[in-house]
Amino acid sequence: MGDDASMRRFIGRDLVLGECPARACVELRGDPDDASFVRAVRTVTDLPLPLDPGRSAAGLLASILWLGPDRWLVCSDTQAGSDLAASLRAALAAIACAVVDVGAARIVYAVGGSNARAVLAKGCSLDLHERKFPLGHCAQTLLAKAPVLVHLSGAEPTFEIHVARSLRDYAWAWLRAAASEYAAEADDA
Amino acid sequence: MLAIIAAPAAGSIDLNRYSIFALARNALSRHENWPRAWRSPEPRRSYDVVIVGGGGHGLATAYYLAREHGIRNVAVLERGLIGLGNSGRNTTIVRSNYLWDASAHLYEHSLRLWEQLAGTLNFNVMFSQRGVLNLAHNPHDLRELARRVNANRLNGIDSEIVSTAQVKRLAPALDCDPRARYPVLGASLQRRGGTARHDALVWGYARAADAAGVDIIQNCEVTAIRQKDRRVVGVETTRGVIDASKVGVVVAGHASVLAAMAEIRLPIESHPLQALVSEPIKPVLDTVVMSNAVHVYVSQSDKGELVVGAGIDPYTSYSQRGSFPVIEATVSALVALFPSFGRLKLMRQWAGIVDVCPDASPIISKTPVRGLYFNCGWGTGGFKATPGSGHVFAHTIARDEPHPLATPFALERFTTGALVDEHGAAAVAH
Amino acid sequence: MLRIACPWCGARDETEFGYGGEAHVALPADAAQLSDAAWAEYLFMRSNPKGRHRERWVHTHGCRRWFNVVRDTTTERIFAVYLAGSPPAQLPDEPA
Amino acid sequence: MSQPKRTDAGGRIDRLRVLRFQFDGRRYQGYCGDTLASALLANDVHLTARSFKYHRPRGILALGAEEPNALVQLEQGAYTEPNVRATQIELYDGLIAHSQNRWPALGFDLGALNDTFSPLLPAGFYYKTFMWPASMWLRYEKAIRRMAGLGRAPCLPDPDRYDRMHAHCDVLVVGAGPAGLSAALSAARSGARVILADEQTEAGGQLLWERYDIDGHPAMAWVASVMAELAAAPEVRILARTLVSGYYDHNFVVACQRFDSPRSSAHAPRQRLWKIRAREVVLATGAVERALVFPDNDRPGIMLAGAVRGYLNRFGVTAGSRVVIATVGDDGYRTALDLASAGVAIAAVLDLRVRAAGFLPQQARARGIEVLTGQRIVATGGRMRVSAVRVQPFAGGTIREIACDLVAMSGGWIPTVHLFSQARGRLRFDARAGAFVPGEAMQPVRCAGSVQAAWLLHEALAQGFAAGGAAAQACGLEPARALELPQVSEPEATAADVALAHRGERASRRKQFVDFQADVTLADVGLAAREGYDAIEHLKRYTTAGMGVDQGKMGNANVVALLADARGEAAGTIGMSTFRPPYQPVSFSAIAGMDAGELFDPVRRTPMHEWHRRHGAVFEDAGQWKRACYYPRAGETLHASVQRECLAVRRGVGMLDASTLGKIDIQGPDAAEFLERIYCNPVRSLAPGRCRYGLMLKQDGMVFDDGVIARLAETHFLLTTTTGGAARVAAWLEEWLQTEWPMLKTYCTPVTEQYAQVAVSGPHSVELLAPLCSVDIRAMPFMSVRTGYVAGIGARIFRLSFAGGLGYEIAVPADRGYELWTTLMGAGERFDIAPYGTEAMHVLRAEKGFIIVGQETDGTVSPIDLGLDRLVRSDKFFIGQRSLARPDARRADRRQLVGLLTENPHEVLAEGTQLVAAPCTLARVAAEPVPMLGYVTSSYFSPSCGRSIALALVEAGVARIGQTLHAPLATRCVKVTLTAPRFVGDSDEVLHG
Ligand SMILES: Cc1cc2nc3c(=O)[nH]c(=O)nc-3n(C[C@H](O)[C@H](O)[C@H](O)COP(=O)(O)OP(=O)(O)OC[C@H]3O[C@@H](n4cnc5c(N)ncnc54)[C@H](O)[C@@H]3O)c2cc1C
Ligand SMILES: NC(=O)c1ccc[n+]([C@@H]2O[C@H](COP(=O)([O-])OP(=O)(O)OC[C@H]3O[C@@H](n4cnc5c(N)ncnc54)[C@H](O)[C@@H]3O)[C@@H](O)[C@H]2O)c1
Ligand SMILES: Cc1cc2nc3c(=O)[nH]c(=O)nc-3n(C[C@H](O)[C@H](O)[C@H](O)COP(=O)(O)O)c2cc1C
Ligand SMILES: [Zn+2]
Repeated sequence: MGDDASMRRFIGRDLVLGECPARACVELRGDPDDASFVRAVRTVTDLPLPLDPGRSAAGLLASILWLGPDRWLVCSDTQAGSDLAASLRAALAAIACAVVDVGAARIVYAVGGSNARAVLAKGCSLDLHERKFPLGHCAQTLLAKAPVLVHLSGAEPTFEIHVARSLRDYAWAWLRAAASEYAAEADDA
Repeated sequence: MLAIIAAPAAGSIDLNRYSIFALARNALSRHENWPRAWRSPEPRRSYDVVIVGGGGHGLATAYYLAREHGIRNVAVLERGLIGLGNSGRNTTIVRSNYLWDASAHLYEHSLRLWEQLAGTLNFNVMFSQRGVLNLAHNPHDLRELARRVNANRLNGIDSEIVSTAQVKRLAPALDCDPRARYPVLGASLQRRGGTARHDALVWGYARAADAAGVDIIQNCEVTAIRQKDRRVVGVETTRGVIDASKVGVVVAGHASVLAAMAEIRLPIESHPLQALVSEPIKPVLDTVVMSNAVHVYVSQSDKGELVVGAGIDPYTSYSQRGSFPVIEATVSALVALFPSFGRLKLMRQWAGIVDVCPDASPIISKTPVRGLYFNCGWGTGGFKATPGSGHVFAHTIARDEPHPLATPFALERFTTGALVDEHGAAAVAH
Repeated sequence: MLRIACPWCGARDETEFGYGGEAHVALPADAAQLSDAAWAEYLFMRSNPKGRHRERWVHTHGCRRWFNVVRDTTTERIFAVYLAGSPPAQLPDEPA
Repeated sequence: MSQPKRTDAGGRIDRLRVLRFQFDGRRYQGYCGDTLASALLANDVHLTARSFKYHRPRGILALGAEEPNALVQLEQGAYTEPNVRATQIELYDGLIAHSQNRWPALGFDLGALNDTFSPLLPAGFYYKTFMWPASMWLRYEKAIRRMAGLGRAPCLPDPDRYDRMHAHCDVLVVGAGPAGLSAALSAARSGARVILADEQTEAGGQLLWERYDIDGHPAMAWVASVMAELAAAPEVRILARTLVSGYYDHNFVVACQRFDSPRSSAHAPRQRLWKIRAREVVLATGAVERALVFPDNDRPGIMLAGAVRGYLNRFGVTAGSRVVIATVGDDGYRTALDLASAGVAIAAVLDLRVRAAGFLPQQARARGIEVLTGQRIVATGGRMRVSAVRVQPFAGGTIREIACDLVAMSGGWIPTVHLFSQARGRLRFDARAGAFVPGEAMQPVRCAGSVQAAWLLHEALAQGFAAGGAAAQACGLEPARALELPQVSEPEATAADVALAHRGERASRRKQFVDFQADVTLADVGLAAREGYDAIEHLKRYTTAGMGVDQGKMGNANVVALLADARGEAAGTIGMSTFRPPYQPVSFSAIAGMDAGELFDPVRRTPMHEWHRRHGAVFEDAGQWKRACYYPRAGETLHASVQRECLAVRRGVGMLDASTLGKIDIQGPDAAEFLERIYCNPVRSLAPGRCRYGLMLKQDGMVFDDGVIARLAETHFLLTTTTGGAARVAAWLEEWLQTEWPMLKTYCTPVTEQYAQVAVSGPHSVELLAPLCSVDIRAMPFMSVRTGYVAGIGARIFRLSFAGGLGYEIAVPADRGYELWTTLMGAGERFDIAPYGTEAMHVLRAEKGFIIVGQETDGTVSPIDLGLDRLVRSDKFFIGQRSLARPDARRADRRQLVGLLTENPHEVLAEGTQLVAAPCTLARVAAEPVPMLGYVTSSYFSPSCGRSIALALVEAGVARIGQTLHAPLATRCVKVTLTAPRFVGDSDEVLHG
């Protein structure tokens, strides 16, 4: 983005908020009962298509998040969005499905640390308890007034919040306000 | 016309008339001798007209039937207590600045009746013409307000556009900072609009209708509508069968339930509409402020509470309760418009069941069943219409033909497509 | 605030959903042939019952799927949730 | 000296931490742990308020939430808060409070004249007077309003921070008294996720001030051990200072937590609203004491007996030095005994019952306290403070006057069933308790303790343990093993005869208050009943009983009982008025939480927003979007800027940020068939690579949205929608696809956010773009689309223009939008390129007669009305088709889109101006309605035409083209001529004017 290209970051008590680098994301639509579809996705991503709500699959090349019964988000840190889309499209050419590049449509904020759940609970009605929202889980919901995709991932479990690019400022302002309670004492409020 | 009909029933003229003198006289007897405001009669076997629903509209209909059409053998049948439906739970905004001619004429008719109503009924309905502001927050709002104000003026309705500075003067607590998230770019103002005391409207009509001979029968739920060859012959109630060759149904949120009893289907959905009051405070707001874009409307009652109205809940319900997110949205909107109200407190919240029509306009109509009339669909905005609605509905029933002002609001419009789409005016409930 | 069990995502707050009115009001196959009255019936007339209501909801802020719900409009109790396109859910205590 | 009424020892206060505070300008001291009320009482201050209607002097009556009198204005300036109960304000150093509803002073209040005139002011007096003359009501009302209300609203925005927090649990326990604590404990020991909420600063409930032993130790030791265990349990959350205010459907419970004094720290919120979804709820909300109804029962110094005991035991405050206790049960004797132990003189215990033979009365007598039975209070004395009571046997006989400075009244207890009732639970009248108690529950909720009229401590503990365990079990958890009920020693006490609470002296002419908050008296209840307002809900509204700040917590029970008496019916048959949230008032700011200020509603910005801002754009709100409206150069007005921007487009080249347009990607073998049904115009015939303008109708045949349909490939489309319609249209498509046509294999994906879109318009657009594009854009036919690169960025290039004339729209991934924009601006310098905003765009499209949905349409306009019937195909099915065949849609006199030219070319009509047949003005409100023929939807000064132009919807407008109509303005009328709705032709030639 031309405006505020600097990555946003905030560190508080047991809390880290940050903006993630852009990543390739493709929205994939298709019929999960169609074995050829599932197989084709696997050949490109080396991952099984998660078929259960809220589940995701992560691998070296990509990760796949369940979005709906016929809808997934395929993300990759290692490929460009258009390449990812192109390889999926090529593999799925003969199958009735849709591959749509949506990488530029979203901003991903990461919320980590032991206060992460408390910060998110200020605007998110999901039960984020670790038994109810375990590592690898993902869900679409609302964070305050922003539609978001929440995904708990990483070696040091971090909530990734995907939000529409146009709401980048809103979501950040909201996260900062929600986090201000955990500001390190010397920090501004 | 209306002044003449103010006289209460013969025989009781002086003793029962309310006035400061009556208060003083009764003070001497420690107020032991005030009569009942309305009788509590046993239902008779038959009436000329049965009105189903003891809300403001039903009682007003009965009153005008008796006073203007000489039909006094009338019963108002109320399922529970009179005035505890929407008439008893609305935010009391009265105005007539509607967009389309048909609505403008109907609501203006009503507003003119309001202006005389305390005298007509000999009951202080506390009609307070303190002005109603509709705020504009963006160019689109401004355009729509201008269109409506111009139309109002040509329809003989007082209405004007006021600037942000004028708005600030009328409602100093409003945040008029141009940097506000929803800046106030101006407003429309109807000075003759305002608020009234909702209970007083119901009790005033009840007392006056009773004095004119109408039987008000509470705790009497209509459970069936009797008909013969598609002609109404009476109703069944929890207090027995009552015969009548004309039945007027005015049950707001329950319209579909009554319609089903007569095998009629209506284009109505019943939704919760919520409202809330703050704790009472000294005067801070002297007009009514409404905003479509942020979805809130507020006035201050004479007792001091801020009376705040919300948008309708999205789903249908008959339970007079709404959902909390609507309260959150409404209260956030209130605080956004009036940041200094933040430390005031919510004292009570409640909901009514509003009868919503696809075009946000009422139904005042004959039905496929002869002698059966429906008056419903007032949705979020029928309190203000109570006198006018009762007046034209009484005419429709008495003459078995729609009052000219009611003609556009017949059920046929859903077949022909000639809707009276007031969504613009009613995008926010009121 | 309602808690609605999306058939896919599970129980979520009402705020994530959109309400779609009465269920099983199907688009008439032969709209062009219908009388104005029959068309009005389809377009506008609703049963709006006091009691059990079969209605449509969509998980707007979740999986975006439409589905049907049986809810009591006097208590807000939800009796059943079933997929869009399936026939009206029959409850055990209801006459078929 | 300071704190004259403080005992030497005892209470849960920290005597080492002295706090200074002010009330009505006077300075006082209290201790940490005090409430404002306890600190005032410690300073022997009873008079704290004036009553709502009669402005009678009022003192502190109660201990907590039920306090009806002692409402104060806390703090000043932006921090001020009206109507706060002194009994619930935790004292802090520097606290400032003022009394309310008095002028000029609490001690001397002119409003008290109302009390003098009160014979004229019975319940509902205002309905009977002020009717004449009608025009005077506004004046009367003004005076009435000034008298009414209590405290004052702040004049400044609330400076504090608030937030809301969602929480989920297995078992929510409300109330941390003995019942709630044992419930939380047993649930926690089963492994449940528990939330325990109590509005008080400390757990313990009544144990904070009652003198019980549990397991042989003072009860608070048990409380401390339970709290320690709960605090250590990983799945338990303890919320102190948290008022549970609302119980909604599906076990959704709202609670408000207070963090500290009104001046909160910079970081922490002042209050937090908890939104709790509980699988099971246990209500252990306790009970509040009932007042007695007797003449002048509202004088300062007349208090609830439990409260008097509470102030003594919890705060070390003796509220009086010579006390009369009036009671209808044994509980009052507890107060007598505790006070006596603290060395306070007990003038007498007045027991309204005929017999008082229980353990506690015996103890009192044994201590030499005089006990009078079968007597009631017939009068009280004292103005600002009670000085004496007169008592008389019920049977009649001599009246005796007893001097005192404190009356402690004990009328039995009222279970706090509010939340249970809010949860739709049915209430049941418990004749033994003389009160309503929880009956059948309608949600997963259980009750325990005195909320169920279980008055004994061991019952409260047992019920709590049982309820907590059962709740955990209902969540599928194993019941905790080895739960042992603690042992309690408590004296037996006979239940109160609550019917006596309101059966005092009926004949007195003095006021006997039943609802202190709303100033409702026994006489008011009688009057309402006589006048026919004799159902509880009517009586409530007629007298306002229960409608005050306390919502009748204390008063309603007596109101109901008195009404039953008046109707000659048994108590309990009358019912209760509806309990509604909140249980206690909650601040609006807490409910709004963080949704305030700039976060009230999200602002959406395009990828190029920063550029616009830096280049001086003035923005306008379009839904949540900020759109650049125009780009004034130094000194330029809106008008000048827009004219310049328009000319740049017509003569050179201009650039518009069109990123906010909705965009939806449609793919699948049936995509064409699907869109064929969605749009009223044909879609299937569109060739790949081509675009078409499309209109969508609602089912009622009225225009819903419009945009461009681009066919990218045989089975791949891209639609644009209006900015405001993006989400609506996407939802609309999904709805049809999923619910009506699931057999159509089509996938819709909203991609509005994925693409930044730039409209490059004007004759030089091609020269500007061609060198930057990887495809030959000159070869692109009008309304076509190609994929390629623009300035090295992967892009879709559309040849189309909403401004009319030559133009292209370039869409690139949003993260490259800024780069594209700046590159094009740079390349455009050669052509004197100008950025243009939405305002210029509106002028340009109006010149060409293009509509804007939402401006030319309002949900009542059909495509035929817009003159777009040529688009509508009759040989296929599409949504809205059938409705266009209804009689009203076919009427010849429908309003139709036309152009307007004013007589004076410099006259720009305001949008929204109405049109009429004969000249008139708006100056005076017309006596007779003037028929309106239509109105102006769009109106601008067109630089291309060199004159004003307008679009309008006019009755049978097409047939009237060429005719003249009139546009009434405030003081004059403008003549307009109807034209076709198009002012500039295909090759930019001016068509009319
Ligand atoms: C929160 C809220 C705010 C509102 N704000 C405004 C406002 O500011 N301005 C405005 O103009 N309007 C407002 N309205 C709308 C207005 O309240 C209603 O349109 C109007 O009061 C309807 O009056 P009514 O007499 O038709 O209905 P009601 O007062 O609801 O009366 C209908 C009666 O019918 C009875 N009934 C139902 N079924 C039966 C049966 N089977 N047998 C016998 N009796 C039956 C009911 O018990 C009820 O008493 C608001 C509504 C609500 C809920
Ligand atoms: N002698 C009598 O006649 C008599 C009468 C009543 C109670 N009692 C005694 O009182 C005790 C009753 O114990 P209990 O646990 O039932 O009640 P309790 O009064 O001890 O505790 C109730 C707790 O609930 C809290 N609470 C109430 N509503 C709340 C809300 N909406 N939000 C948050 N907190 C709320 C209160 O602050 C209080 O701390 C027993 O010891 C009993 O013996 C005796
Ligand atoms: C205009 C208006 C003002 C109100 N003011 C108060 C008030 O001051 N105090 C109060 O407790 N309730 C007030 N209410 C709410 C009523 O108590 C009641 O909640 C409402 O009429 C709905 O009835 P219900 O709660 O019994 O269902 C008011 C209602 C209306 C319509
Ligand atoms: Zn879902």
